[in-house]
Amino acid sequence: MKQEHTQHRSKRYGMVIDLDKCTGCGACMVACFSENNVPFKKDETDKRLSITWMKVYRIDNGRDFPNNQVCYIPRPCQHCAGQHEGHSPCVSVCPATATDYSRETGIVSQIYTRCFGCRYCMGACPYHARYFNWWDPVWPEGMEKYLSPNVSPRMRGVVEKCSFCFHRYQLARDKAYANRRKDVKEADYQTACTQACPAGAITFGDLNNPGHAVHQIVKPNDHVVKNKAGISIIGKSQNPNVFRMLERLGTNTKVYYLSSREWVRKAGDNYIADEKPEDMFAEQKKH
Amino acid sequence: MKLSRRCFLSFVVGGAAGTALSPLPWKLTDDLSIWSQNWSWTPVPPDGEYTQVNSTCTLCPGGCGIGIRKAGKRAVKIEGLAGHPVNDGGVCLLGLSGLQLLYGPARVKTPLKRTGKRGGGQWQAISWKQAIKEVTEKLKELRKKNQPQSLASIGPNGSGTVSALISRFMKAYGSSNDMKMASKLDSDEQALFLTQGIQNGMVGADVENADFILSFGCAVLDGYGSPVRMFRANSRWKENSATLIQIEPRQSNTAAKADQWLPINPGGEADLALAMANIIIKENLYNSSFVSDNCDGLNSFVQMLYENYMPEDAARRIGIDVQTIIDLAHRFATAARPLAINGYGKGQNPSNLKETLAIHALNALVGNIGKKGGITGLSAYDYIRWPKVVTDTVAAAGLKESRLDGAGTNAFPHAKSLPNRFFDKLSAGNTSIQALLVAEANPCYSMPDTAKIKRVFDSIPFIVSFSSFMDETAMMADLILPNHTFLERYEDVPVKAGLTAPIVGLCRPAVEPQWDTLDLGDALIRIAQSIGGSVGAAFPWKNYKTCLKQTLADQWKDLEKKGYWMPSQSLQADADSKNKAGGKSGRYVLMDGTLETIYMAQDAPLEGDSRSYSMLLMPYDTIRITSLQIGAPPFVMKTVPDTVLKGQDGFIEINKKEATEMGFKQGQAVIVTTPIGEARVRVHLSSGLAPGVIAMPRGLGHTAYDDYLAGKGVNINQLIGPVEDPASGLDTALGIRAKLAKA
Amino acid sequence: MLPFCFEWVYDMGHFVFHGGLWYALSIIGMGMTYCVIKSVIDTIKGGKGNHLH
Amino acid sequence: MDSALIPEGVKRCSLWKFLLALSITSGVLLWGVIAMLLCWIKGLNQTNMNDYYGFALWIWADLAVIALGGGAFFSGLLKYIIGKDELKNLINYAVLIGFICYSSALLILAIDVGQPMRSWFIFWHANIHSMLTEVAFCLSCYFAVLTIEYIPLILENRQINKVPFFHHLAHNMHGVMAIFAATGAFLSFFHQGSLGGVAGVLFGRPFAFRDHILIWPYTFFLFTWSAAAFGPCFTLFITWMTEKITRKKLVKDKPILLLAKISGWMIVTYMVVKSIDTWYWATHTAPSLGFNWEFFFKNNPLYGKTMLFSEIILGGWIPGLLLIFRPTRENSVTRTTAFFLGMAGVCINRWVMVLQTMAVPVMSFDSWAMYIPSWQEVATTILPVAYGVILVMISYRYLPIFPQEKELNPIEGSAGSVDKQVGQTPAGDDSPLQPAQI
Amino acid sequence: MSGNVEHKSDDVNHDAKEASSADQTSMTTSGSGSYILLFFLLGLALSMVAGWVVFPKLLYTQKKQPLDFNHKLHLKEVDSDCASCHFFREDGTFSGVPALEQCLDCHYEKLGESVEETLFVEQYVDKGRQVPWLVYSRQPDCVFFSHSAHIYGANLECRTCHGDIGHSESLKPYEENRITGYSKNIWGSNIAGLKQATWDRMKMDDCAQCHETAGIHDSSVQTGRDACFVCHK
Repeated sequence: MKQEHTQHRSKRYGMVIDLDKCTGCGACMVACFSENNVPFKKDETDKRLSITWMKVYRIDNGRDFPNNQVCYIPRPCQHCAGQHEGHSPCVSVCPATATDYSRETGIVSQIYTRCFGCRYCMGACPYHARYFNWWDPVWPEGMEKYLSPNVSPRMRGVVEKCSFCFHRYQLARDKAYANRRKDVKEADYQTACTQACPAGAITFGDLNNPGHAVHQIVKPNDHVVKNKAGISIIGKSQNPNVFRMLERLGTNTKVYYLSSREWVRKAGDNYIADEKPEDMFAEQKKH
Repeated sequence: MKLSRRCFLSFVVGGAAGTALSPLPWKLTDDLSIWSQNWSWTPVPPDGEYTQVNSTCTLCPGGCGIGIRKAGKRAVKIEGLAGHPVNDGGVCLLGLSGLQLLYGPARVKTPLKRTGKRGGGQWQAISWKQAIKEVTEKLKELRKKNQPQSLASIGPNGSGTVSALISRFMKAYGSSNDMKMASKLDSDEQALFLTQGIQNGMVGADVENADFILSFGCAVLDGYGSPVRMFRANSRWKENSATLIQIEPRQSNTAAKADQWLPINPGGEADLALAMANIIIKENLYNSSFVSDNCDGLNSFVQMLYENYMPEDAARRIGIDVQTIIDLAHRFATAARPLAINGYGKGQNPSNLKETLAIHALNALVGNIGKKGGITGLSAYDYIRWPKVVTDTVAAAGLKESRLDGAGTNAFPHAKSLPNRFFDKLSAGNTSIQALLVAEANPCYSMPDTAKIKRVFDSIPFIVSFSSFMDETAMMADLILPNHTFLERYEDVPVKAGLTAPIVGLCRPAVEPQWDTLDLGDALIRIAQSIGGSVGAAFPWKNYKTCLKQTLADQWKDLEKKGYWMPSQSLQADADSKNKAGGKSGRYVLMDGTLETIYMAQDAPLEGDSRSYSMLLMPYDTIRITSLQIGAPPFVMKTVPDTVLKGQDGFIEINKKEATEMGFKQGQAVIVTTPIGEARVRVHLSSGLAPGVIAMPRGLGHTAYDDYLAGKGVNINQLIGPVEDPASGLDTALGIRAKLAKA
Repeated sequence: MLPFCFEWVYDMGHFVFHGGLWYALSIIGMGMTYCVIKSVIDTIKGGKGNHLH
Repeated sequence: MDSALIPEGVKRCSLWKFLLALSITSGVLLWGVIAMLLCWIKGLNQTNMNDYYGFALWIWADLAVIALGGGAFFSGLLKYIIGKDELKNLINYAVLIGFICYSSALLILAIDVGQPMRSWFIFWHANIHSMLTEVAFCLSCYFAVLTIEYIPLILENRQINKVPFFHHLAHNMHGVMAIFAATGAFLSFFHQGSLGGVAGVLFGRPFAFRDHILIWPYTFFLFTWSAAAFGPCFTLFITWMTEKITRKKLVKDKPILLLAKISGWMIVTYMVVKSIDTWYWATHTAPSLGFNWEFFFKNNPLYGKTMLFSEIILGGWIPGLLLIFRPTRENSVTRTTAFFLGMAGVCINRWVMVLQTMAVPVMSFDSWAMYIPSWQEVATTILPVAYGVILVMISYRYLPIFPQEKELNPIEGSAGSVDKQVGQTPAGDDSPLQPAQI
Repeated sequence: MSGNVEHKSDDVNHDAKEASSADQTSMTTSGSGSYILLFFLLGLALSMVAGWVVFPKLLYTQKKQPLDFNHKLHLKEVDSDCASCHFFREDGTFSGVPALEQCLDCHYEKLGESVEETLFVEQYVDKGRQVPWLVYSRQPDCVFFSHSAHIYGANLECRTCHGDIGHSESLKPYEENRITGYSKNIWGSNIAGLKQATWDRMKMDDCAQCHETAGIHDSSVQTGRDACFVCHK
């Protein structure tokens, strides 16, 4: 089948973030801002109006002093595959094909010049990974000098989001072509947040490539499995400490998280009453 | 009538049909669509050849290697330098936003001369020639009056050539009032001298190789030491299942990520460390071979502990139960490679000497001195070997006058510089300072009791700032001689931030100077040369770069190539032996007369009485807000959570339960009052703070810089006054008593 | 929208949706054209339109 | 003065009164236009929308007016396709209301998008998988249909109708209206549905997400059904209001009761399905995604179970039952109450499907997001209301909207007496009622 | 319309009036018919002229290049074709239009006595200014074009997209679209957008067409063609 054929040759770029190592320092956020020409305003304290492709959430276990425990969760765009590859919550709803899913890389793209700002994709994304340019981006005089030529600055009225630093893939491909190589090396394509993270908490690479570190940590299941609710789960991690955010919804994200703490892993999804993460696939395990 | 209307209509219809058949509407639509996709006012970054300049970041004492990525002539991104011994590719958010400082609106773009009232922000742009002339004239005048000692300087707490040039200038000029901003390095240095006899020492902590880390309030994950290195160490601890225990009243990032968070009463670090020492010795858990071979004064140390630091008493004072202390002592002493580190927060403020000594003693008891995974007293390898300054008579006379801050006197024999005492003196009415040079420091913002500091500044007749940015201190200056930013200049960066081996990084220009600025070194050289005489003679270099090259001599090539230089072991040993005071070589003093006085002394009380001020206000450090002389750039401010800053309002953290009892709701406006001042803030109810403690971040409440920073939140230094550590003379305030009331 | 648009794909979805769109548009268009032409003819004929409604 | 334009055989208020009312409403309109221009010129930062509320008041207003405007397609369907000829007495007004609703919806959408100049990309670069594309296609086509249905009405103005071409055009368009109406009904079925689909396909938003039949989530069918059910309520309610304001009986009871009855049965059947859907969602869909249904109605200041109760019982079952039982249907108080409750019910439904969907935290550590619209949003939402009132005023005054008006309100004397009548109630005006002149 | 009796009688009345007026007009119809047609044709002709002739003239403004560069001459002088000046860097990025520094490799001193050379040396070399070339093939900022992929990867020739500019002796004027700000070359000299040669147009559809021919067109889930990020940034 065609699907199998493309899957065979395709890459699925993804990320695993070690929440034990993440210290919530915010370097990933700033690395992303400066890599991707993210605009800023004089007041960025209204976090619902603050463009942060990569956003670090602070969560706690809800207990009082001194039993409070804290974990930081960096959240880039999750690059969902959806129920069948490419059926991401946002890609499927964009009326103008401004956001797309690439079978070659598994990356969800956003074309700012195509987007006309209906914001349906933002409503569709449960991760709040999409941001709208409520204002025309303005850099204080002189500061536009640091803008990177590799990422196109956006205009007012369009949606933007993390692209897994796709321009770095483009540059890596250029480099590969120049060296008469076919493939992009793991080290040649790393996102800005991965590169900057002082704790080394982020691992990025091709989830389909067993040679890549991200594959080795995540150990994604090659087969699509169905959970209790009949939702297809693509690339389910076989590492017990690895989880994805809102996996139950079937978004099939390509950003994985690693934590040794159970309450953190449980915070990745919603559970009713006494459900446990491991119950989700109870029936499959019996087979 | 009818005819013409019909004809007209028919004409219009024909026109419409013709238009539709012509490319006009279609091409116009397409072009308008392209126009609407590419608004002319959306910047289009010009492309160019991609190159990278490797340099060293000087925005904090961490000394990370950075690579500045360029497109054509523009710097477009700062990245961590892979393979660099300090940070190996990682980089913090401040370093990443460095370009916003370079190209930012807060830059002082040309020499400025004050025209209006001081602090009024009215300036006249002047040429460098005139700027140098004005400084020179003033300084010459003071020397003419035989008052060279009335010139003071405030410089960075560093040990590179820039800091040395300032000191050299002061010496040649004839003033001993050469102030350096104080930090944890000062208290470390004093402790090293007292325990190991090391002069000019710095504490290296082999954090990477420790497996049980007891952090006494250090913001390990919020900018302590060399921040990126600490992050990396933390990751290594996680990989190796090492244990990190964080001791502090507030659940900081470090506490949040630690394996155990031990909230104790503020200021209880020394008590806890000494109580642990007590237990370790009593239960014979200490490393007896190391102690007997290397340590002096064990018996008197033990006696002192038994008299003053019994676990029960300490437990009461620090607010945890005895069993916790005992457990902690056991775990520490029995760990394979335990390590205790100290320095509250980022270590930007000095620590109490007693606390420092206590924690060093704890390390000594487990034989953790100069060992893998332990702490090492290093003496900075001093590569600056300039010819001695020859002073003229004016200078010689001036130098005979004692320092205003009393550093080096009998009261504080080991202190080098005590800026807090300097300002106290001036504030108390001393008018001996007629001129002040400020470089790479922002005392009007970062020293406690800013109102007082500003009053002092107001009273000094002539102030020159060398700041690259329009910061609070530059605002108070009469003349600003703007320095290049770190991306436009050369500088040697000796890293002292807790590394186990000394490293000297090279900061070098990534781009052409963006504005009419001048390297601080060059400015000093020019000023000295234009003063002439012996002052000029002390600065024989053509420019700063020549000076730097000559100073680093053999190492220059290496530095240029690699971007950093690690002095070889033999050089280090050489430095070590030179700096060791006679007789103490290789020994560790647990107790002697001086130490006893320190250990037995009462802690300096916090300002304010507990009756009218029921709570304790503590500043806290977070890596999301820069708090040293550099103001946070917009990107950094963008990461500040809305529980710390909302709009222009800063937040104060308070224990959730306590706040509820007091009737405060999340986000409510309150007035926080301390003996020093008051401020309007909003409350953030936290589950991570001990009751009775309230906390505010350092780094907010700037009044200068740009609209992206100024006026946001409250500068905690407005609320906190200095608390002088009687042992060191340093300001070691870790908080102040305070009260909260509804606004 | 049209087969020469970049986004066009020859698949069921496009046939159905764009088919529906063009179907509706053509009914509207043809209907209106019919009305206009017939009205023009009626007008020219001298307005002897039927009014049996 | 404008008597020549006023349909023959009916009385209208004096021109100055009409103009006064018109200018007051225009003031409101102007306020909305200013807000609209602000949004276009300065951008959407003028709103209180944010990255959590990409869809907010405007999208609700869109959904609501389209649901309420559903009376047009449904009565058209009943008249032209099913053959309920009685409804011809209501259809003009239904068409006018529909036209107002749909043009308003398009206007609001044009304000709502970040780059209005590029909004045609939704057609040109259409992504057919998107429910919004379907909405755009059908909405604009149906708006064209409504315009076509409205044009003959305009052409029937006394003066315009004198022009032979327009006279014929009106006539000919009436002749083929059934085809247009059928096309409109077909289109309306899809866009009402796809507006429901807009929320129902959001599989990242468990509050809105529903299982599918073919490519359409249940909300697709629920929305169509509810628009057909509640749209007539709105048409009838507005007719009632117009009657109250003009102090005239404009439509006979028979068509009103007929439409009310049909609407009642539509509501009741809708409520059966809606209740089943809600039950299935609460007990199956939501739990399978990890949510207890009560979660969606807790821990926030607005969205409680009262909301659910208001929507299903107060705004659903009660109006439905009031309309299917003859005594309550024939009693004008209970009937009108039912219309009002029904309208409120469908508006609440559209509100929760848009705004509650946005408000609900999905990530376990996220929090409820509340939102208060800015004045610009409110003004631009009121703008279409003012525009609608103006269009109704003008249409009522100059066009023969209500075929039964003349019969129900016979005028003594000749048609020329219209001029003399002073002190009549202004048409479509909401100024204090004047003594009726019947 | 209404089923009202009164109304009906009105209509009859109405019709009678209308009929008479229609009669009046019908007298002139035959006479004005030809006029109507004439005016129709006039409107048609004028708008066609406006659309096909006037509009293109108005749409573009001609700008002179700062220097008249002779590609043909340079091509003769250099060793390795276009790549002598328009070269790839080691990282695979393309240098595009040469910067002054590259020109200086040869023009460190004045070469020849031509007017353009004098202008070049005096205005740019001596003053150290970059030549503000107007680039015919400049694309919007949202476009990512990899020369590596096309030259190294697909072995395309320069002329496939850039035409025969390499053999021109003189630079044609830069025709800038007044609305978009982009060169006429992107759309092509034919106002209808028709193209004869591959280099006649450089719009997205042209890229897509070639990609389709080359068989690399299925990575996008939405369109089944190239994913957006292949050519966009």
